[in-house]
Amino acid sequence: MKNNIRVKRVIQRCGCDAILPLCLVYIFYIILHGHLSPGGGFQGGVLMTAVVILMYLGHGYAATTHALSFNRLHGAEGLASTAYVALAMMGVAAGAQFCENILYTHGAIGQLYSSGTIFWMNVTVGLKVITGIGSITLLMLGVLNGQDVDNLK
Amino acid sequence: MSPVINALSYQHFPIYAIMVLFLGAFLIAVFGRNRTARNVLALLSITASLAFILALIRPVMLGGEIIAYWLGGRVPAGGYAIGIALEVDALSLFFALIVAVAVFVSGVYSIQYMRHDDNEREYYTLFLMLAGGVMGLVLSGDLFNMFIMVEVLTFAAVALTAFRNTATGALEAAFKYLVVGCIGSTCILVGTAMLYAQAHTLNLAQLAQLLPGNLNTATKVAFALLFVGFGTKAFIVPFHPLAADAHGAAPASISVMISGVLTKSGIYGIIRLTYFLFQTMNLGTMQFLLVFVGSLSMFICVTMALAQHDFKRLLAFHSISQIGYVLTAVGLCTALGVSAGLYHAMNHTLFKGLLFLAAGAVLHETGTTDLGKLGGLSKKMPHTTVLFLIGAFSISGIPPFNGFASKWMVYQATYQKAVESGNIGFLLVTIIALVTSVLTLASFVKVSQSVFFGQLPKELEHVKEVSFGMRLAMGIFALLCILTGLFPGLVTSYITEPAARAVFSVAQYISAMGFDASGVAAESVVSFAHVGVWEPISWLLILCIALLAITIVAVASKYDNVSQRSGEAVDTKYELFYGGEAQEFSQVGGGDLFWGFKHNWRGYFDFMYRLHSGVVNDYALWAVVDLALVMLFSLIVL
Amino acid sequence: MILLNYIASFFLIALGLYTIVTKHNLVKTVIGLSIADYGANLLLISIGFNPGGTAPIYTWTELNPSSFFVDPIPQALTLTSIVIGACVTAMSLALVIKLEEQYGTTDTREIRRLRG
Amino acid sequence: MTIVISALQYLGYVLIFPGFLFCFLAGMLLCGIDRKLVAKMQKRVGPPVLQPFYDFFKLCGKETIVPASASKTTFLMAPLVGLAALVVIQLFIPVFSFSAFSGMADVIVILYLLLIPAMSVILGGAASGSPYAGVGLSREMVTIISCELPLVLVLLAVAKTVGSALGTGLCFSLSDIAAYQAMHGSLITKISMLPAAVAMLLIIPGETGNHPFDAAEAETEICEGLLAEYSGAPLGVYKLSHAIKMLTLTSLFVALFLGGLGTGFVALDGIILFLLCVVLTAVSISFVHAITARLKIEQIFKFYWTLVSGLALISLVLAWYGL
Repeated sequence: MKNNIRVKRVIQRCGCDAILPLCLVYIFYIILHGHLSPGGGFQGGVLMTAVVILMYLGHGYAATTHALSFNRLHGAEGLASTAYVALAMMGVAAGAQFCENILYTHGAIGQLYSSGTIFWMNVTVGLKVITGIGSITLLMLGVLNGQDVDNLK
Repeated sequence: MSPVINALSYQHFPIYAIMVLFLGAFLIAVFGRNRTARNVLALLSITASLAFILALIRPVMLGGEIIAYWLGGRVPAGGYAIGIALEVDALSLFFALIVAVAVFVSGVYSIQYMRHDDNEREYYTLFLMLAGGVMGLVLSGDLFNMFIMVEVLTFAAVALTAFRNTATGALEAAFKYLVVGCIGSTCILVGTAMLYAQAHTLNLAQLAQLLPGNLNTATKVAFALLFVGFGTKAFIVPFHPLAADAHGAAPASISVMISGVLTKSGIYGIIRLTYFLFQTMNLGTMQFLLVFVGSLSMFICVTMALAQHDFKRLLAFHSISQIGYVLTAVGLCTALGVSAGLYHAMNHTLFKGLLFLAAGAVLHETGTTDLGKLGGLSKKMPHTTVLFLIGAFSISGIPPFNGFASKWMVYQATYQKAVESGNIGFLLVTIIALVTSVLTLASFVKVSQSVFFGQLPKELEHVKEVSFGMRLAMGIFALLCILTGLFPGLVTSYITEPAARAVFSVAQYISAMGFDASGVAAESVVSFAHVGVWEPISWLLILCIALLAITIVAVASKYDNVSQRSGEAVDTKYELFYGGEAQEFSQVGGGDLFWGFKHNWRGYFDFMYRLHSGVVNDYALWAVVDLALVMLFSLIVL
Repeated sequence: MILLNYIASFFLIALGLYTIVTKHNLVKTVIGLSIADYGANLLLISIGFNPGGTAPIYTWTELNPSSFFVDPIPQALTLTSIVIGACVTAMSLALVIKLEEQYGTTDTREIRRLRG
Repeated sequence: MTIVISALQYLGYVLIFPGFLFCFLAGMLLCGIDRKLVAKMQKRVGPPVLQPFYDFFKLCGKETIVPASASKTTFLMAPLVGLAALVVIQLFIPVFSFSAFSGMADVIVILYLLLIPAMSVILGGAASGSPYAGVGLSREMVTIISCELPLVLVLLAVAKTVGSALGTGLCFSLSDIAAYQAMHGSLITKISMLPAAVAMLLIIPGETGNHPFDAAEAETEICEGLLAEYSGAPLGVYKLSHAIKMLTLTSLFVALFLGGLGTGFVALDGIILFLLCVVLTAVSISFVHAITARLKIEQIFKFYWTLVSGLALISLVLAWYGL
């Protein structure tokens, strides 16, 4: 569909800029409270889609790819997965089983940092999903913009 | 116990074997930009995985121990499994061994083979994810974990099939595979959910304790769903067209993984499902199902292979044909049958891997796998030719290669079963198996004539032998093909018989996880007695003596009084005989080499050609129909 | 009430399979896959449902002897399955885009270079 | 010391009887007798019985020409491997109660070992690069496929018959089959085995590639097909292999159906075996050769998979129900 009417994007942009920080805070809230309330790494992470799309709507494709480098996201995703495996291996290193919760000494039930390894695992999963979903969304936006996605950097 | 000693205890090795593969994948995603780092990481992780699996042979295969490993130390509470478990018995380890070896060789091959592709980082990430997925599947003791791993490996396999997405049909094959593979995965998921609803556990051992004897409609439907789900992973009929598409389009190293490793995961799932979860293999009808599907795969795929014009596609059909042997033998529910089936599964990975790698080498050097365009490569690629011939002889069951050793056991097992049960149907299976074998030989004669022998087309004059790394990978497979063929006694007694014994000791499997196995019949007496005799070493010795004698006589009588054209000297006696006509390029080969055979079966071949229409809807329809039939079967029979 | 869930889930699965089998458009095939997947998810979540159960989270305030949980395992499984479903959709859509580029059509009846 | 003696003994088995020397002499004689018989049946004089020997030694003295387009190693090694494999098969087939190495392989193995000589011809021909060889290869392979099904059925029928008589259910071992026949008389006396024996007689010319099933070599159309480019000693070796194959298949027939006629003296048994082979050759190869014209390849396939397989199947079903 050809758009004949020129729109001033300032309203869109202001709206996005207003919501974007809230969205990001919400993501981190959900990830960090994964062990306390419904939610967790994945549920928080998928909200990244919304963030990427908001950025795209407000600032356009070029600005989005400038802010979120595809390669950096890719690298961070690998790091997050590696960190997850490392956390799981800590169980073995401490003389117990793989994935064993060995940091479970701090905090009382209901506190933010109260679940030991699980907290950190949530964080790594969150990071992994943020980056993963983020790069998928970026790719799709790239396709939408007729970019050569095969060589996206 | 100090943490270090704990960390080195072999109890942890299964999870290590899985995790090093995934870790390698993740690290390559981070550091894989550099070629050296990438290759080192990939090689390290596959070698480590292989080493961990090999280290497990002693306690598990030879010691008969069953490793029960609860992730996070969540041992069962109140008689219910609450954690995720790995459970490694000899059967799991057997398949893990196959996987580890195939992954290792395929990885070694990839380094040279994929050198000219871009996006190598993604390739290795996906490759290791695929390997990790299969490894996780076979070592897992948890049904839902198996589903996850099935998804991981399907995903990686689909992505890798489409990896060379500019090649003809790669995307198409990937899409078809994705659609039908996802139908299969959904089947597994729904089946798992229904079993959970009935038994409130996902642990395989506990399911094996609870399910038999408590079958109701829901669990029967779940059986059908799981069977079809794992069937799609093993590509048994009616899912064989997908295998053909996927193998043909994927890079050769991935074809090795798909045919040697992915199909095994499906077979593993079916064994776990029928022998362990439902323990219905003692039913004659259940044996009928497996043997029927196996024989059908065996025969349909070998005839389809005879009609193919593409090297890799032909190999793909053969792959499923051999899987048919495995399924048939496993479905017999005799110790010899299971042992033979597992032996053949192992051999299948070896020789099929070798053949796919040889096809990859041809593709790498010539840029095509079309049988009609190749020819005469034996002069240009002598090593590849020899390696290919070893693979071809193995798969067609020429003594003393490994295919013969296992096929021979399959025949013994089927015929023995026929005699024991008095059922003439099993006799038919023996005959089908023997005929399939010679048809396999025929199609490999076709390949060797069309690709390696005959005349060299002009376009292929520049072809060179492949690099050492690729030949090394093929050499490993070839060596294993010969060794496992020459020492069938060692292989059966140390590898396949412990695994086959594990198949028949469900009670130990359950109690090793800490559940009550009193309701399950204890291990029955298992006998691996053969009827026939076959001593490959003695045979080879005699053959060598005879060959030596003949050669001595031949040399003495000037057999080597050979004249071949040297240099540019022109003498018409060295030209081929053309009945007096002018010499011109005339290669006899290609897809229709055996028209004398096909002519008699033209109705059948036409029908099959129309059936394999290539439309994804048709394949999906086959899946749905298969699901409906198996569901009907299980509702009536179980 | 829960029976309706079961019926609906199997209806969704059947609908998804029907879509895959009968529709000749690649995108519709992908939609069919998703529908079947949603059906499976609905089935999973219904299995874990306990009428009157609370959320399976262990905190001081809400816990009293008479309260009981819904089964948390199917919820975890559903979550996993949703993730996988999302990945399948993303992957298959990517393939559809590429197929459309290469073949110039999204009709499955014309995308059949590999056959026989 | 005993090891050395037994090693020498086994070496003697391999090289002299029933190995190489026996194969060479008996096979060539068989071939000569066959040619003479065919000639007599066609009212020709025919070559002398020793003609194959003359041919062989003459070929050995000739120059071996390797075509420029051939793969030399495969081209030259294939005949030797095929010959060695044939000699080994002959070792595995018991001579009545005497069996040199029969304890090492059973009938299924024999079935597969028979593929090796065929493979050697096929690969050797393919390696020459000749289009005639390509056509010959296609026909040879189809002939092998054709013979395989009836041969399988025959072997299974014998295995079942002997097995149910011995009480083990099935018996694949050739020495057990020989022992059973030594005790209970030849299998051919059983009615259920008659169709199988007839089928086996029809299989022999197909397996050896004799007239009328010699579409693969058809001299008049495709110039001996696979052997088109062979000359000199390798060609001689192939001719020898062909002769030995006749001996092997006929003695396999003897082992399967005519066991129990032996006397217990190895030398005498060898002569009896040879005489039986001559009779069988006369019946199944020479006679059929003399009265038929060459079949087309699809006709060969049809003939074996319908008529011959049908005969063998009747036998198998009869054996299955214990008749």
